[in-house]
Amino acid sequence: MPFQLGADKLLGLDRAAALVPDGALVALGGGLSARLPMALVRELVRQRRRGLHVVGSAHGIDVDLLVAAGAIAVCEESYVGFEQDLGLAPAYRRAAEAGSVEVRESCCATVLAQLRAAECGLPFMPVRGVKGSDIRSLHPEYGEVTCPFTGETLVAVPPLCPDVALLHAPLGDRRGNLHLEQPYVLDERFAAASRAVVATVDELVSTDAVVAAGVTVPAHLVAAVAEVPYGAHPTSCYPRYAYDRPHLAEYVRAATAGGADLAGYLDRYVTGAPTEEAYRKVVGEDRLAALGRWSESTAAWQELFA
Amino acid sequence: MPFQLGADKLLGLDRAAALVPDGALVALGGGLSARLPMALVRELVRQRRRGLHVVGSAHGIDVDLLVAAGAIAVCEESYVGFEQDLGLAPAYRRAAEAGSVEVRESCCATVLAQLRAAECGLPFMPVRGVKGSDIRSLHPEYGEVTCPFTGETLVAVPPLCPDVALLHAPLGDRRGNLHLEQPYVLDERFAAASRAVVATVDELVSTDAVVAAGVTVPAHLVAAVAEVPYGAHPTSCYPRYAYDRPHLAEYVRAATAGGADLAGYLDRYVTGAPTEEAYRKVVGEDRLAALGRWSESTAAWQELFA
Amino acid sequence: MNFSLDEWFVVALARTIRDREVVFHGFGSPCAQVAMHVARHTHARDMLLVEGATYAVNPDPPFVPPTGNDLALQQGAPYRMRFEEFFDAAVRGDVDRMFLSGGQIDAYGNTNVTAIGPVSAPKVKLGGGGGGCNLAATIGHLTLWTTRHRSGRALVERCDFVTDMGHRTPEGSRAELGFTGGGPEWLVTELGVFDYDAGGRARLRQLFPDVGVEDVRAATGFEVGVAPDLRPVPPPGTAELAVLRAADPLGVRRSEFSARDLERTFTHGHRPGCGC
Amino acid sequence: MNFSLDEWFVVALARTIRDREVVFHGFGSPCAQVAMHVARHTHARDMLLVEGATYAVNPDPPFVPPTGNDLALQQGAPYRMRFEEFFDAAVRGDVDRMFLSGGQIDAYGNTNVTAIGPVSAPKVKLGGGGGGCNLAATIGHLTLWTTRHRSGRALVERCDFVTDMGHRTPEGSRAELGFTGGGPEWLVTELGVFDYDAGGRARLRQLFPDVGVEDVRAATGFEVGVAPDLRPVPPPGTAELAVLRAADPLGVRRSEFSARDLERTFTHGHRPGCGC
Repeated sequence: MPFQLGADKLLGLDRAAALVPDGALVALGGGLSARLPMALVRELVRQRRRGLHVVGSAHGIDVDLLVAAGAIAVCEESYVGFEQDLGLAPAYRRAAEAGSVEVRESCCATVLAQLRAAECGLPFMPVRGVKGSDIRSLHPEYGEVTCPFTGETLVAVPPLCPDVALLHAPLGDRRGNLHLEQPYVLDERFAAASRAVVATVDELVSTDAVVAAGVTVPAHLVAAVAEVPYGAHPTSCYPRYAYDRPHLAEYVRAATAGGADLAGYLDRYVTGAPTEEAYRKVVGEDRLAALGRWSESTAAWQELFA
Repeated sequence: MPFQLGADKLLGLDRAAALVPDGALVALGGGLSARLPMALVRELVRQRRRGLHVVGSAHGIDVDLLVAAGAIAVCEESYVGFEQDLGLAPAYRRAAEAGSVEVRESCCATVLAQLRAAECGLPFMPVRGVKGSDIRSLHPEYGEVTCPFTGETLVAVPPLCPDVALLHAPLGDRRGNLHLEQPYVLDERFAAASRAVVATVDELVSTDAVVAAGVTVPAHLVAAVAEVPYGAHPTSCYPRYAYDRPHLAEYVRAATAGGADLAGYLDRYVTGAPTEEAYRKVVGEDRLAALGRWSESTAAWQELFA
Repeated sequence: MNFSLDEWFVVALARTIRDREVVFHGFGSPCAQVAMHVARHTHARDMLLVEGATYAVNPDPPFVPPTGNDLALQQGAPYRMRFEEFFDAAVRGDVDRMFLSGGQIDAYGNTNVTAIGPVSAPKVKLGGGGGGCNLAATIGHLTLWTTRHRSGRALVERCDFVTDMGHRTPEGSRAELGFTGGGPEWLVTELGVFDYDAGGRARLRQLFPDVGVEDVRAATGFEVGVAPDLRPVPPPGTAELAVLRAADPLGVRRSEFSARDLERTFTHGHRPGCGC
Repeated sequence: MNFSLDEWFVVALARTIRDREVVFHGFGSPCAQVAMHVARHTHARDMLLVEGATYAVNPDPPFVPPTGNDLALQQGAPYRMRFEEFFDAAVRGDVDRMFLSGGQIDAYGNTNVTAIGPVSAPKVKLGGGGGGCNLAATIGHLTLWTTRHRSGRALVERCDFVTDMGHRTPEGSRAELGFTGGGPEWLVTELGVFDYDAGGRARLRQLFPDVGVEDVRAATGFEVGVAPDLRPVPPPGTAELAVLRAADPLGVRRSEFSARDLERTFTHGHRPGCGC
């Protein structure tokens, strides 16, 4: 919102990322290690963005990398980490423990209620839970409301209108129509509640091709779209590619060690790779192609994760 | 809600309709003259159902026929009629003017807010509009709530949990998975907010076939499903058949005349046609087949409506 | 060039749409429906057209059918909104214009589509308001219309029942009720075109050439203010008429007019200020 | 028949599921994830299984991958819920059971997945609670688990931070807060199985055979109540082990256990009360 009626929203990744100002309230699409807007994240790091306030559900390398690069001031995700497999998010954890990032940890269901308030043009939304949880102590902005029918007191949350939502999709057209595969996580809600959607797509196709695949996020909700093959790497973007577990492990090792190791990762894959073309070269086209072979057989799929 | 975990929910139309008790709060799926649950409506008339409280968005012959048969006590639709083309709903209008049906006319957006309250387990939902409209005078159950953040006073509406939602779909399986074509209107919301969903499908197919077409309403929200070809006739159920405008015109003429004409329609098409097989015979298989020819050409499609 | 009143009327409706607006019509509104397609293919090519009962975005229907919820109205649409998706967008203020009619329309643009006479025992029970009682509060601008002005029953001093709020009701003004939408901007009838003055009352701005101010006064239940620059309704352009006739081969728009008004035809040549 | 502790542990989790329940697990929970598939293919064939981060309904994954949001976990699912569709169902009370773990779990089943030490300056910043702080309020029953009981840091008298409410917090009991969900029903650890007494405190019900009550007391930060009918954990059945091994060929469940516990293996023959 408001609707974007332009017929051509195709931009280069640099100009697309430039639509995210320092200090912006940024919604990150995707979830865990799937469909995270990594090309935009890397470009924001290259452009030395600062003071971002990120919101979302359960995230991983997107938030951790932004924290590692010093781009985030406030983190309002419901989870940041690498699950049981690769463990805690090293840079996020370090920054939270050092107090260099403000942690306003939230809850998926609360974020959903806040996005719906924004989507419905309501000044607040009641929520059932939250009471009894210390999460509430991290959110002085929450209030209370009494039900006019039952007299019950519920936690009330304010609308959440991100300045920008960063989404990645396997397919899209230059008008901004995006096709996603499930789970959409919060991407549809972010698109409707945010002031602007900036998207990357693995492949730019005709409007007819997006319509044939199914339009998940319509053009009128999208402000800008950039074509970036493997734009979600090292996270997955099915049906095109599975996530790159060894790469995530490499990142977690570097970020855990910090210092020169982390600087080395950033230099090798982000700041020292001035474009996504360069990034793909460093990662290796063969490796990227291999991530697409999940569909060949269950054995091939399992091997990628072993 | 609650979820229905049975593996076989296939019933005959008579037993499916029997799940709607006298006096039930009934949500009607579809909208205007599209995908209305007409086979269930006719069966409810055959079973002499009484005292129903119907809720929905914009409806037509479904509500008018139930009113004509004396099945409805309270009508809470946002619109009942035949649009500019065939005009006011004759039986509904007559009953409303005579006071034999209680009119609690509502608004699509308010009904949506009430269904969402039910869907989210909330005891109320704030709404933006309604103030300034006399619609509010028809709803003493509405309240007010003050926003804890802005101090603004908003109308508050209670949750709407229909006892039964009656839906018609072109395709479904015996577990209750339903495929619908857009517009879904409120069918998805009804399915989640109602205590039970009773559905008819034009064709019963395998689960794989519904999955291939796309599951719109999942089995766990559906209590019963009956297979009734042309179960939405005389309204449309694309891609299978367009609406039967001449039949609607015939109904509107009979219902406007009332008395013997209306009784004649009911006898010919409903009470005198003890089953839907009989109904289809009276309507004529040729006529029904013709409604499927909309897709042959634009000319053929227009002819159906001329 | 020859054209009929119903065609001119639809073009007058179309011209209330500005380019790059997000525009919606309610169901049972063939004139508004056709007008939106006329606008989108003439002066408002970048508008976002939301088909009333299908929520299809920018469709190119092969024809306008007699019912508003038909697949024909979704043909060629790159996207179909969900019901809740449209209502949420409208309620949060992302829809710029809605076309709205009524059995009664009062001086402040309040509309009644619920009941003539007391709602508890109506003289006539009308169809109902659909989503209007919320949409009218938040959508940017409203274009009102009626094709029954001449009847004397359509434009009234006060509606028997206010289904959708205009600029002011006994409860107060839009501002006092905290509504974000601008309310009625235009009222198009088969006699002429009204806008709204600073006080929110309808004001006659344009007349069809076969109608006089006295005809309007005689047919109107409220006192008719007249704009100092009262002018004839600008005639339709050839492009507008061509799009209109192609969009509505079944002539569903004509179902809104009385037999008498359907007989009104006009001719004009190329004069200054002619749109064709 | 031979089996390892991680296998027995997962079977113990699976047995907390009743047939015809609607069951959900959070992400980063391989043991719970595998347990749900074991239950659905043995004693709870009519349960509705909602895959944690994909919201897929009753999938049959070819394998359980190391990440919770992967297409493998949607294979064979007739339906995938939307994010909001699942959360709405859970918040309105249509989900019967959720598996929940925590870096800290206290006597009342409150869990902490947010921070060890003061949240303003944590000693350890944990990952976060996902949707738990609302889900824990309304889902019918919670099965809690930890594989780090022995560490002495997992089961504590009081959580440094309560992310997800158990039976009682300083704010009050579930009833006092108006929560509709029943709260923690079981707590499964690598040492044994707890239920909850009338006061909402954890109570030891079952022990793994290589563990004694004193081991449990030594590892537990709160006073351990012991059920009068304390018994060994019933051994896994052959069917359960077969399903488990087929469902988790990559052994992702093992990532939750310490090296020491991964070495714990068991053998048993056919004795009364044996499930195999």
